[in-house]
Amino acid sequence: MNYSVIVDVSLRQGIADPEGATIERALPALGFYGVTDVKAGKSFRMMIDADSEAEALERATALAERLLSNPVIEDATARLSGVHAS
Amino acid sequence: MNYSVIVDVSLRQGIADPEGATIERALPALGFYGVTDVKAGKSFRMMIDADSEAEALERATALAERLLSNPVIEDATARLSGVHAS
Amino acid sequence: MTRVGVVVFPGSNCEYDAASAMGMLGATAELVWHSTTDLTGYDAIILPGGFAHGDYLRPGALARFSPVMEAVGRFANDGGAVLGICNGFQVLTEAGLLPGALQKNRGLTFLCQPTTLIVTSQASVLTSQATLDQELVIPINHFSGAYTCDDATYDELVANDRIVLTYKDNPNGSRGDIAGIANERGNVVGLMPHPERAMSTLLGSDDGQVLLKSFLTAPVASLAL
Amino acid sequence: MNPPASLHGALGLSDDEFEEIRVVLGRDPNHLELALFGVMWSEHCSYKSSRLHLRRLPTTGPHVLVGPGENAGVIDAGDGIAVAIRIESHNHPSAIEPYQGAATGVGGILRDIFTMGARPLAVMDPLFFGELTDARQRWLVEGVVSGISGYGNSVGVPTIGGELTFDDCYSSNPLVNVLCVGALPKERLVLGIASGIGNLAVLLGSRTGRDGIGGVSVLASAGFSGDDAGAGDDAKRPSVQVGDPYEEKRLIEACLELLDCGYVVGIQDLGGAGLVCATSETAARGGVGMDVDVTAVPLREQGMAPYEIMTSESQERMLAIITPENLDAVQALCEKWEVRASVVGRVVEPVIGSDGVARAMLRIRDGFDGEILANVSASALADEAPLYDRPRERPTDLDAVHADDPTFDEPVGSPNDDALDLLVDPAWVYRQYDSQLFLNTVVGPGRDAALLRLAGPGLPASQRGIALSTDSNPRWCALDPKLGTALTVVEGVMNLACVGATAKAVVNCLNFGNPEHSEVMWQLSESIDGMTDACNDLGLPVIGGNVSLYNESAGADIDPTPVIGLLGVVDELVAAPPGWNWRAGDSLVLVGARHADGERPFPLAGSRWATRRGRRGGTLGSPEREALHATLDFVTREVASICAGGVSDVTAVHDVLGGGLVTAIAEMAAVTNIGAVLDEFEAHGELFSEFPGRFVVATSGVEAFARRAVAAGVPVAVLGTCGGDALIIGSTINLSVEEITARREGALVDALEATN
Ligand SMILES: Nc1ncnc2c1ncn2[C@@H]1O[C@H](COP(=O)(O)OP(=O)(O)O)[C@@H](O)[C@H]1O
Ligand SMILES: [Mg+2]
Repeated sequence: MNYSVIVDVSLRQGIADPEGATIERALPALGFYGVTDVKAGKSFRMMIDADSEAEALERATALAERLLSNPVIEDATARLSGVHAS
Repeated sequence: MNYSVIVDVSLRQGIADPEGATIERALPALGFYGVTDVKAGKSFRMMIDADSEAEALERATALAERLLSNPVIEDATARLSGVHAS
Repeated sequence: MTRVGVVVFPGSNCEYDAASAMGMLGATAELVWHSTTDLTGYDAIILPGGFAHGDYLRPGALARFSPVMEAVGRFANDGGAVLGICNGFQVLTEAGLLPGALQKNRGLTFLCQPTTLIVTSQASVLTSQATLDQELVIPINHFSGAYTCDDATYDELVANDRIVLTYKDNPNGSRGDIAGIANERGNVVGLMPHPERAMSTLLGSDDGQVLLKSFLTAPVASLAL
Repeated sequence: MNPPASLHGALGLSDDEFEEIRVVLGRDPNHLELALFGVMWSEHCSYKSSRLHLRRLPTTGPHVLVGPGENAGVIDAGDGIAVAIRIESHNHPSAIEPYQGAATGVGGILRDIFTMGARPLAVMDPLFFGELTDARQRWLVEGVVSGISGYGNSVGVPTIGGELTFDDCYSSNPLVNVLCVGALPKERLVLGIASGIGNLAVLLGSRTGRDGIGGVSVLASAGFSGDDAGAGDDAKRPSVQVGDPYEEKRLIEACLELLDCGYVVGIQDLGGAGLVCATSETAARGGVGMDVDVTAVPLREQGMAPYEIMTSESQERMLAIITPENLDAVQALCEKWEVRASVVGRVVEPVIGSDGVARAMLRIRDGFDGEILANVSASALADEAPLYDRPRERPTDLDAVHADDPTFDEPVGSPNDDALDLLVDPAWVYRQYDSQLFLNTVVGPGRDAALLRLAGPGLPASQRGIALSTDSNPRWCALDPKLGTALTVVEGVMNLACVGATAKAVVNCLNFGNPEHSEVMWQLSESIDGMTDACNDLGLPVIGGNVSLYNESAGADIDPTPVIGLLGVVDELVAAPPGWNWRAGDSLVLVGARHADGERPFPLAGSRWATRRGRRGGTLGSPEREALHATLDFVTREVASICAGGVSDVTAVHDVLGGGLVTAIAEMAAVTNIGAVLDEFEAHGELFSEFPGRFVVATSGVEAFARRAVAAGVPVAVLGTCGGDALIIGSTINLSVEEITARREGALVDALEATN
């Protein structure tokens, strides 16, 4: 089976996020109000060939932590994407 | 009401994704097999102060299309994140 | 004497270099802060290299909303000569003053190195005095310099002679080896390489002079358009 | 390490230090005060193990405007221009998060420079990693290099050189040093001094978060557990700092404009130990007290405790001392640059103690007129950390190591292969750096020394140039830290000579192991003596430096790694120096004493050639003094005359150092893409011997050149003739230029692209 998986990578709590903060500062000037706590993150979509959802997720999680993020500053979570499932 | 929103930005179909391709190439060496179609994207989390889910989503979508993505190469979608709702 | 406005966004860093290159060629350059809304009195405008607004989000994505950009748009519509160098090119595409977009380099690393450019069109304020097929050694200095656009746009650029400079040896994966393009009228030009860094053999090359000299004679030329 | 029993122990303070604090205060410290002492008396901030020894360095000279002790050293470069220079290490943060560790290292060194009123004009980055056969090392290299690239390019300061060394002793403790040079109109020089009772301390830049809380003592002053994912590292993780080059860029422009406007009486960067360091140092230097209102510090996170606010290492912050009258103007200017500016402190009278002595006190308060949370002598924090004369002991096995000299090894294997093995082109690294911004870079990375026009926004016009070089020879220093360090200073001066620059000042970054190991303290002391000898002999002042200790993994100390930064001046720079590109038909000449001093003509101990074959013993060779001085002066003069626009028969110049004579010539052949035919060398050892004092010069007029050399008392030997498409040395070396170029350019890239 081929599972479509999305890995979200975001900065850990308390770690400074200059990009998010800069975007947030710019919003009012662009006419966007009432938007706060902007955080910039990365996401990776991929197809994983596995026998079960559980296995697909498990391998995605391992990949997320070993390659797609640095646990020192980032949290990574993997989720199955119903939308793109094949 | 304060809604927690996530905007996902991904490269449009047919636009080269060297980042995704590079990751995909590196995987077998790291012992990850059966992973294909790796695509690198961005995600932005934010709190939006709005009167309704619908309004929050509508404003997030406007933000996603006008600022957070470049329509020449990227698609953007906004979603409410149950998880982080406040 | 030609008066050139060099737009400074917070995070720009090539403004002094662009200004000194203009000075070398006998023009007066003035730094124009990004909050400016009126560009009357300038004969030409340069958007210099650097990292406007830190390049956060995407290069040029936040800069395009700076107040000065509306004025730059009007200046361009009136036929004024506008040159976007590197980050300035990225700003011009984000602002829609030039088509396409600039993506991360093919190799996913920043590249600072000399490149050989080929003049592929004289129909622009940057290349009017260069000769067709002339080779120019000019450095690049960017992370996101891979020019990208859809087929329709590319065909249109080719058909209307709007690709003004190409790389002899494509360093970053740009579509069609594109290093610089112009708008329909040829008065707005963007390029990733840095002609202002190629003004003197003491620093390695003076091949940038022919381009910036063309640009300085442009005010006259563009009125003729 | 078993967990410390006491709070002061947990804060990195020994029992004796705790007692010392009680004596200083005349009472028990409260927790906040203890935390302040904990960070200020850490090795990283107080130099408590090294300061006694650093005092031996020569630091003065007629052109020295500011010596060690300030944020950066400053010399008078002429034409009304002062040049500021500083080098720092960011080793341990880079081991944990290579991108941010390196990025924040760049940010920190820039602040040291513009704190002096200087505009940062160039950065250099000496880097040391384990062998690239290890995947983690490749991850570290890519992370560190992209961190320097990402921050340095964005903040708008060119990176014009550095070093790149691979050795297993760095495998879990990479070294990331960063040097920055800046320039300012001489009269604008400012110091980090608080003065003027009633003046205000304004915090500029980023909001304060829990970045690097205790980072100084935890990250910089603690050794590492061998395995990189060890629990020890986990504990350190939350204190990783993220750099924001965009904030720093605005901060640079805002601060330089504040100084231009004369709004600032003193200014100090916030680095290690954050606000407590900046406030106590400025107060101590000025002999005035300082009241700090913790509630006035803009925060990024809620619920931060006063000790967190005072010791946070959040990046991109400065502390400016201004007069109250200028506050509005300062705030308006900062608004333009979108830089946050908040009054967090007040300069106050020193307090007369019961003993009748006036003390400059740092008082941390809850609101300017609120409760006093901490009340300690500023100089006690900043200057009065206990100094240690830690036990020093020459390693017992050193004699055995010295006895095992590779110099007389029977040459096995093919010299051609050995020569190719030593070639590495660092271009993959420096191509990722903007090395040209400001239109000053006459010689960029990839040659012997970098050479810049001495020009920049706001500087008086000048035809001068400044040259920079960073050098290190851990293998030499492992064999003999004293001579190894001395010869490394000589290497730097040689690098400068190649671009026609006269050396003016030295900065150094002393990367060593655990100072609690007596051998390491011996190495450190010897290294400082060696630097002192060389600087005295060459008439060079040491105007700044940095000491990084506890560079070890699983108890194994790194090789002693003093990094020497050289700053030189070219009086008239209107033409580029010759560089490495010779022309077909030129004669190749070896300039300088052909043989090392003493009975071994071509010593190989500590050479890259010997090290590659695992032969790490022996004793170093060095040049004969008179010949060395004559050679340095001669080469400098020859090249300087070319820089000044003179005509010359000299077409190429390169120093003979790492990898030896064959490496120097192969590098020149590679960049020129023209070969050369040389007579047989005197001995196999001459191919690879690295003793300093020799240059390879290509000349189109060998007789004239030789006459000038002899007249200057400089030995010369004609080696051969340039031309052809191969490098041929007698019957020993025969390599096509094509092969040399391919191996040299491929070495680093191929190693990085390995996939094991
Ligand atoms: N990490 C680096 N960053 C920038 N430039 C570097 C780096 N490492 C080496 N270089 C440049 O490459 C050239 C060769 O470096 P190196 O091998 O250390 O030379 P040498 O042995 O002569 O000191 C020098 O010009 C140096 O500045
Ligand atoms: Mg060097």
